Amino acid sequence: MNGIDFDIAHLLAGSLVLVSFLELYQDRLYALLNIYALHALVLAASVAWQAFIQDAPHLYVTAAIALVFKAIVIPVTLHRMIVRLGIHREIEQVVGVGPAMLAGMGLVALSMVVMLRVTHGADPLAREDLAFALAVVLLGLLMMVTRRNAVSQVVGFMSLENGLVLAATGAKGMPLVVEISVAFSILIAFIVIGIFLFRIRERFDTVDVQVIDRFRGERR
Amino acid sequence: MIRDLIIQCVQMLLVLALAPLFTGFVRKVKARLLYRQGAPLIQPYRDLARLMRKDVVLAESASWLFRVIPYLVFAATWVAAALVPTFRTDLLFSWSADLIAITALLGSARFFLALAGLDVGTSFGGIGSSREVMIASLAEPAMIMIVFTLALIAGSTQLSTMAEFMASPAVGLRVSLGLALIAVVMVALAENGRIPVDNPATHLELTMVHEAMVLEYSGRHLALIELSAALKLILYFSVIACLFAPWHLAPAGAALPALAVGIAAYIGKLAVGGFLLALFETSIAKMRVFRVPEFLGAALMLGLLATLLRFVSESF
Amino acid sequence: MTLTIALAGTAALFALAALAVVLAGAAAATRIVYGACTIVTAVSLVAAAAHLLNAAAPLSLTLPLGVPWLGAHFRLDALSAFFLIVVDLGALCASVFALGYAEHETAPQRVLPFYPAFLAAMTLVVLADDAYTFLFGWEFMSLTSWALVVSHHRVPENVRAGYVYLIMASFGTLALLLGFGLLAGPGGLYSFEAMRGAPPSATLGALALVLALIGAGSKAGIVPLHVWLPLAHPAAPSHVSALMSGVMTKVAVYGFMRIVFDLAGAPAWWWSIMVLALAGATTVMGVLYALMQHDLKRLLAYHTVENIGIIFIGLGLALAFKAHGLLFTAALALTAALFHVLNHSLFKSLLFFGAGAVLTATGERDMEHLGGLIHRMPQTAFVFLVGCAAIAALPPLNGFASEWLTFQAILLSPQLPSWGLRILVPAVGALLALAAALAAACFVKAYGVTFLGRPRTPAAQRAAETDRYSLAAMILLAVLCLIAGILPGLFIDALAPVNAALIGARMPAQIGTQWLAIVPIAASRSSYDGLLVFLFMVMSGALAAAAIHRLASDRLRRAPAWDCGYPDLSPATQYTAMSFAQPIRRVFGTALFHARETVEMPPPGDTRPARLKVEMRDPIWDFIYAPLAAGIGAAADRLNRLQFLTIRQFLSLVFSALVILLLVLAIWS
Amino acid sequence: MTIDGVTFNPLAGVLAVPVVAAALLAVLPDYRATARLNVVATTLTLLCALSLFFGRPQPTPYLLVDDLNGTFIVLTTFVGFTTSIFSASYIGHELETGRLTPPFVRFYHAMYQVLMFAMNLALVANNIGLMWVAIELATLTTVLMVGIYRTHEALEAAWKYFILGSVGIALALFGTILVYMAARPVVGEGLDAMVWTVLVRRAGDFDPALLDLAFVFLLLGYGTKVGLAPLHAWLPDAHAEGPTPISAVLSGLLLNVALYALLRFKMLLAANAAALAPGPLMVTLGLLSLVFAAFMLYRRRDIKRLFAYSSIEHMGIITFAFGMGGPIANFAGLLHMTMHSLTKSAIFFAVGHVAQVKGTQRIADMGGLTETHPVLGWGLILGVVAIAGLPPLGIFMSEFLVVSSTFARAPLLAIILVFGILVALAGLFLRLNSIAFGEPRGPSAKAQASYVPMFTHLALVLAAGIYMPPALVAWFQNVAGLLG
Repeated sequence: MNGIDFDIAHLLAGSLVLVSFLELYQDRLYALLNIYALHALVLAASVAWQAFIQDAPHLYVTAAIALVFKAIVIPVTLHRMIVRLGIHREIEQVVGVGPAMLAGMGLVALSMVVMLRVTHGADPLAREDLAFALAVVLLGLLMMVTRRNAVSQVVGFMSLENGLVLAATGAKGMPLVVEISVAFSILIAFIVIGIFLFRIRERFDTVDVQVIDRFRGERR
Repeated sequence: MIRDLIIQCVQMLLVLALAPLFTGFVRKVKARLLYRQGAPLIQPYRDLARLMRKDVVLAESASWLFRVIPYLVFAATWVAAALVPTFRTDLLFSWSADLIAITALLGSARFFLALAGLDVGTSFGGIGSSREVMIASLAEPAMIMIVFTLALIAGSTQLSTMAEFMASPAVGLRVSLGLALIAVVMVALAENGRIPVDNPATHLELTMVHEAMVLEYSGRHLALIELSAALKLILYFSVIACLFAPWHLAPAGAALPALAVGIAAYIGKLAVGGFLLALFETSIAKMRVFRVPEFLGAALMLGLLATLLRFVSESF
Repeated sequence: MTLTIALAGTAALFALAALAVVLAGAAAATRIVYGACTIVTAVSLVAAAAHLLNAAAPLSLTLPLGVPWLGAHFRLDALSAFFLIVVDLGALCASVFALGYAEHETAPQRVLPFYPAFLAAMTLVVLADDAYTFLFGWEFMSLTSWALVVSHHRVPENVRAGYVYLIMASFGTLALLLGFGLLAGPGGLYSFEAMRGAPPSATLGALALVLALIGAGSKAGIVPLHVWLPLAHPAAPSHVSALMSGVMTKVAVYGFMRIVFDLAGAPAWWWSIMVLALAGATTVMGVLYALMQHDLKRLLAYHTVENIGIIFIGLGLALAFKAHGLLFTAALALTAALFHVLNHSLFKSLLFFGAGAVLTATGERDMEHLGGLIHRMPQTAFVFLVGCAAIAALPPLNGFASEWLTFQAILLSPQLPSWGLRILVPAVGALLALAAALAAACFVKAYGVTFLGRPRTPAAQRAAETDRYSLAAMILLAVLCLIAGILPGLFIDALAPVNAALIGARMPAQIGTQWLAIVPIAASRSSYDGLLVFLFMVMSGALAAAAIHRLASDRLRRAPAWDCGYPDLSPATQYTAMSFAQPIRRVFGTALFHARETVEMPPPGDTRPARLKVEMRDPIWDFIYAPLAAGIGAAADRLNRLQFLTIRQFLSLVFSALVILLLVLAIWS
Repeated sequence: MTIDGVTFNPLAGVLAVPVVAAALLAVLPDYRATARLNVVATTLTLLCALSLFFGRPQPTPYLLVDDLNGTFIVLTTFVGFTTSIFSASYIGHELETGRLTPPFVRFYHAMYQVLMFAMNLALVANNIGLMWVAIELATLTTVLMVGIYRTHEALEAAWKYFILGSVGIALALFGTILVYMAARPVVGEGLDAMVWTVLVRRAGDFDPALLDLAFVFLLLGYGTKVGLAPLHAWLPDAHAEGPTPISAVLSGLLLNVALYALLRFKMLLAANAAALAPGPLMVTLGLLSLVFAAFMLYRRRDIKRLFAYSSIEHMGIITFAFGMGGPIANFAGLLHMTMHSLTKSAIFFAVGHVAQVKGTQRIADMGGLTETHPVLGWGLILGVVAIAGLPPLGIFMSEFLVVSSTFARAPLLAIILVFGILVALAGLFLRLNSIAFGEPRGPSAKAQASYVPMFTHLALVLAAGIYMPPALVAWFQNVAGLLG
C-alpha cells in the first residue's frame, strides 16, 4: 500500500483515541452521548477506509452498522431513556477528570510500549492500528471503572467495543469481522434494553448499603 | 541347689524376722536420744501379735478389694525384700527381678495401698492417698534415676552384680556415687514416711500421710500393713547397705562361716543405719506437706545430675 | 495365602458395610454385623499370627485398582503381619464387646455401616504397598472414624470434636502425601519397592521423617498435634473409642515405622533427636493432662497420648542406635516399642470397654458422679482393676514388661558416640520414669473415684453388672494382659522377624532361658522374670493368708467407718477426682496449665457454703491453635468484604489485573 | 459413518439435535411433554456424542473432533443429559410452588437446549472466531436463565453476570484478533489463519510478542468465564440466584468449556519456543483462586453460594494442574475436571432438592438434614466428602497426583496448594456440620425428588476413585500428552 493510504488510516485511528480522551473528559451525559456518536462516526470512517484500501467490500457492512446503529440509533435511544428514567444528568466520577486523563495517558503509553515489542516483521499498519485499538480498549475500560453512572459506563463499554472493531478491521483479511460486529451490536442492544427493562439507574455502582445486602443475600 | 534354696529361704525369713526388730530399734534409739526410756525392743512383735489376734472391724462401705489389699501389699513388699542381697550375693532367685523391678514392686504395693485409702469413702483415706501418690510421683522417678546412675557405673541392674562390682576396688570414689547416695537417702526417708516428710508416730489427721491412708484398717489387716511398712524400711536399708557398703557380703557358694560373718555384718550395718536414722529424725523437724515436692524434686535433680555426669564421662 | 485371606477379609468387611446400609434399622442388624465382624477378624487374626510365628517370607500381590498405571500393591511382611495382628485382635474384642454393648445404641444405622468399613480401612493401611493405596486406606480410616465420632450428632460437642478431628486428620494425610511425593520423586514412583530402590539423600530423608512425624504423629496424638484425640475418642461409642485409642493410633505408629525404618533410607543420628524430644514431651504432657481430667473416657484418651509417647521413645532410641550401627541395641529398643504397641492396644481396649460398661450401667462418664461401682458390678470392677494395674506399669503385668525393656534400652545409650543424644537420652529416661509414676497416681484416682468409695449419685447406686458379651471381651483382654506380663519372652521371640526385617538384627532368643525369664543382653547385666515374680507374690500372699487365718483370728465385724464423731457423712464428703489430683495439680499444674484455685470463704456467721473454684488453661491450645483459628477467621473476614463490592469495583479488579499483566509483558525481556 | 445406506454424521447430530429441540420446545405448550422432550433431546445428543468414538469425521475449517475435545464433548453431553432428568423433577416442583409460570418453563427448556448447542459448538469449533461466538452465545443464554425468577436478587445477579461476562468476551475477542494477526504473516490471509489445526501446526513461526499479548487477553477473557479470581465476581451470584439445574450446568460444564478454550491457546503458546511460558501465569491465577475461594467458604450463609465458591476453588486447582504441565499433572487435571463436573453437579442436584424441601437457601435455616431427609442428607455429605478430596472418591486420586507430582518439582507451590486444600476442606465441613447434623431445623416434609442423577454421578466418581477402565486411562494419557 502507498504512504497516503497508510497515513489516512493512521490519522483516523489516532483520532479515535483522541475522541476516547474527549469522552473521558466529559462529565455531562448529553455531551457524552454526542461525543460517543462522534466516536462511532470516526470508527465508521476508519472502517470504511480500511474497506477501501483492503478492497474488502464486506467491511462496508460493518461501517454501515457503525454509522447507523452506533452513531444514530443508540445515542438517540439513550437520550430518550435518560429523559424517561429521569437519570440525573450529572455523571459523578470516582476520580476527577484530571487523574483520569493522566491515567489515560499512561494507558496509551503502555499500549504503545507493548505493541512496539512486536517484531517489525508484522506490517506497520497492523502494528500502529493495533496500538491505537488497544489504547481505545483500555480507555473504554478506564471509563467504565471511573464512572458511577450506568449510562456512562455503557458508553464506556461501547467505545471499548469500537476499539475491538477497529482492531478487527485493521487485521487484514480477517474473516467473520462482519459477524462479530453484528454479534456485538446485539450485545449492546441487550445492554441498552437491560438498562431499560431492569430499570437500572445507578445499580452499576450503588452506594446504598441496604440495596447491596438485599441483592447479595449474604450479610445478615 | 538345695543349699541355694535354703539360703534363699533364710534370706526371706531373716528380713521378715528382723523387720519389726529394726523398727523397734529405731524407736528405742529415738526415745533414748530424747532422754526417754522408750518401749522395749520387742514391742513391735507384741503389737503385731496382739493385732493378729484381734477381730477385724470393717467399715460397712468397704469392698472385697479392701480385704485383699493387705495381703497383696505384704506379698509385694516381702518378695521385693527377699530379693535384695543382704548377707550373700546372687541368691537363687535374685535374677528374677532387678533393681528396677524391685522399685516397681514397691510401687505396686503403694498403688494398692492408695486404693485402699479410697475404698471406704472417708476423706481421711482420700487425703492420705492423694498425698501419698503425690509424694510417690516424685520419689519413684528419683529412685529410677539413682538406679540409672548405679547401673551405669556397675554396668548392670542386677543387685548381686552391682554389689560385687561395688565391693571391687574398680569403683573408686566418684562424684556421681556421692550424689546418688544423698538422693537415695532422701528417697528412702520419703518412701518410708519418716521425718521430715511424714511422721510415723503422729495420729493427727491433717498432718499424717501414710497413717491417714490406713486409718480404716484394724486387726490382722493392720498387722500386715505394719509389717509391710517395717519390711519396706529394712528393704531400703538393705539396698543402701548392699550398694554403698557392700563389705563382707558372702560371695556365691561361700562356706557357712562366711555366711555367718555376712549375717553379722548385715546386722551391724543395720544397727549403724538405724542409729543414724534416729539421730537424723530427732535432730530435724517435719516439713509442711507442700515443702515435700521441693525436697523430692531436689532428690530427682540430684539423681538426674548423677546420671548425666555418668553419661557425659566415664571418669565421674 | 495369608495375604489373600487378609484381603478377602477386607473385602468381606466392605461388603458388610454395604449390607449394613441395606439393613439399616432392621432389629437383627446389630447382631448380624458385629457377629460377622467377629468371625472375619478372627480368621484374619489366626492367619496373620501364623504368618508372623512361622517367620514366613513376605507375600505380595498387585490388583488392577487405584492409580491406573500403577495398580494397587499389597504386601505382607513381618511388620505388617504384626500390626495386622494388633488390628485384628483389637477388632475381634471390640466386635465381641459390641455384641452386647451396641444393643443400647440409640441410632444403630449411624454406626453399623461405618464400623466394618473402619476395620477394613485399617487393614488396608497395614497391607498397602504403594503410596496411593496407603493414603487411600489412611484417609478412609479417618473418614469412617469421623462418621462414627459424629454418630451421636445431636450433642454439639461431638460434632465439634468430629470437626477438629477431621481437619487434623486431613492435615496429617496431606503431610504424608507430601512426604510420599518427596520419596516418589518427580517420576511418580509410588510403589514402595521403587522407593526402597531409590532411597533419598540424608537431608531429603530428614524432610521425609519430619513429614512422617507430622503426618503419623497427628494421627497417633504426638504433642502438640494431639488436640483432636481427647475430643474425638470419647465422643465415639465406647467400642469405637477402644478401636481408635487402642488400634488406630497403632496404625499411625505403623505408618511412621514404615516410612522411617523402611522407605527413608539409612537414618542419620540426629534424626532421632526430634523423635526423642517430641516423644518425651508427649509422654509427660499426656499423663499430666490426664491427671487434670474427671471425664473417664477423656482421661483414658489422654493416657493414649502418654503411651504413644512411650512407644515413640522406643522408636527414637531404635533410630539412634541404628544410625550408629549398634544393631542389637536397636533391636532391643524396637522390640520394646513394638511390645508396648501390643500391650497398650490390650489394656487400653480393656479400659475403654470398662468405661463403656460403666457408661451403659450408669449413663455417666463424669467420675464425680460415680463411685462404689465395685459393689454393683464386681466383675467389671475386677477386670478394670487389672487394666489399671497394667497401664500403671505394675509388675507382673504387661505394661511393666515393655517399660522395663525401654528402660534397659535407655541404660544402653552411653554406647552412643554422639553427645547430643548422651545429654538427651537420660533426660528422656527421667521423663519416662516421671510419667510412669504419674500414670500410677492417675489410675489410683480413676479407679478409686469410679469404682471405690460410696456412690455419689442415684445413677451410680442403681448400676447393674454389664452383659455377658462385654464381660467376655474384657476378661479375654485381662487374661491376655496377664499372659503378656508373665511370659514376655514368647512375645519378644515372636517379634524377632520384625527386627530382622527393619534393623537387620534380632534380640537373643528368650525361649531357652531358665524359668522363662527375659534377658535382653546378658544374665549378669539384667533380667526379669514375670512368671516367678507372679508365683512368688501368689505364694507369699496365700501363705500369709493361710497362716494368719489358721494360727490367728479370721473373725470380722462390720461397723460404721470412723467419722470423727460427725455421724452419717454424705457421700459428697468423699474425695473427688479434682480434690484427689489437687496436690499434683499444685506441684505441676501451676506452671504448666496456669492452674488457679480461688477460695471464697464466707465470713463467720454467714451460712453460705464456701466455694473453691479451679481454672486451668490448655497451653498448647492457647498458644498454637487458638491463634491459628483466629488468624483464619480474620483472613476470612477480610476477604469476605470482596463479596460485597459493586459491579464497578469488580470491573476495576479485572481492569487492574489486565493492566498488571500488560505491565509484566512490557517489562518482560 | 453409514448405517444401512443412510449416512449419519454424529457431529451434525451433536449440533443439530439441540437446535431442533430448542425450536420445538419453544412452541410446545404442555409442561410434561416439554420436560420429556428435553430429556429425549439430551439423550439423543449424548448418543451422538458417544457414537463419535466409532466414526470420527475429518476436520473441516469450522468443525473439529480430536481426543482433547472428545473428552469434553462426552462429559458435556452426559451431564447435560442427567441434569435434564433432574431439572424435570425440579421444574415440576417450581411450577407447583408457582415460582415459575408455564411460559417461563417453555422459555427455560428452549434456552436449555440452546445452551447445550452453544457449548457443543464451542467444543467442536475448529475456528477460534467460531468458538468465540459460541461462548458468547452460551453466556447470553445463561444470563437469561439466571434472571429467570425475576426477583431483585436474580436480576441483580444476571445483570452483574452480563456486564462482567461482556467485558470478558470483549477481551477474549481482542485476544482472538491478536492471534489472527500473529498467524496472518505466516499462514496468509483468510480463514486458514483462524483454524486450529493449521495454527497449531505453524505456531512455531508466529511472532512471539503478539502471541504473548494475545494470551494475556485470552487468559483474562476466558478466565472470566472459568471464574478465576479476581475475575470470579459473577460466579457466586449467578449460581445462587438462578434455577439449580442451571447452577449445576454452569459449575459442571460452562466453566469447563471456557477452560477448554484456554487449554487450546495454551497449546498454541507451548508450540512456540520464543513465547513466554503460559504455565506460570496459569499456576499463579490457579493458586490465587484456590486460596481466595477457600477463605471465602467460611463466611457463606447461602448454601448455593457456598458450593459456587467451592467451584472457583476447584477451577483453581485444575488450572494449577494444567499450568504445571507434565504427563502426571495434566492427567490429574483432566481427571480432576471430570470428577469435579460430576461431583459438583451431583451436589447441586442435592442442594436443589434441599432448598426446595427446606424452602430456603439460608444455611442457618436448615439443620439435622440426616435426620429429616436421610437420603438427601447422606447424599450431600457424600458429595461434600468427594469435593473435599477424601477417599474413596475420584477427586482424592487427582489431588493425590497433583500434590505429589508438584512437591517433587516445586515444593513451595505444593505447600501453598496443600494449604489451600486444607483451608477449603475446613470451610466446607464447617458449613456441612450445621446443615447435616445437630437438632433438625426447618420443615421436614417428604421430598419428591429424583435421586437417580445424583447417585449416578456419585457412583461414577466413587468408581473412578477405586478403579479406572484402561481404555479411559489410555485416552486421558493421550490427551495429557497432547497438552504437553
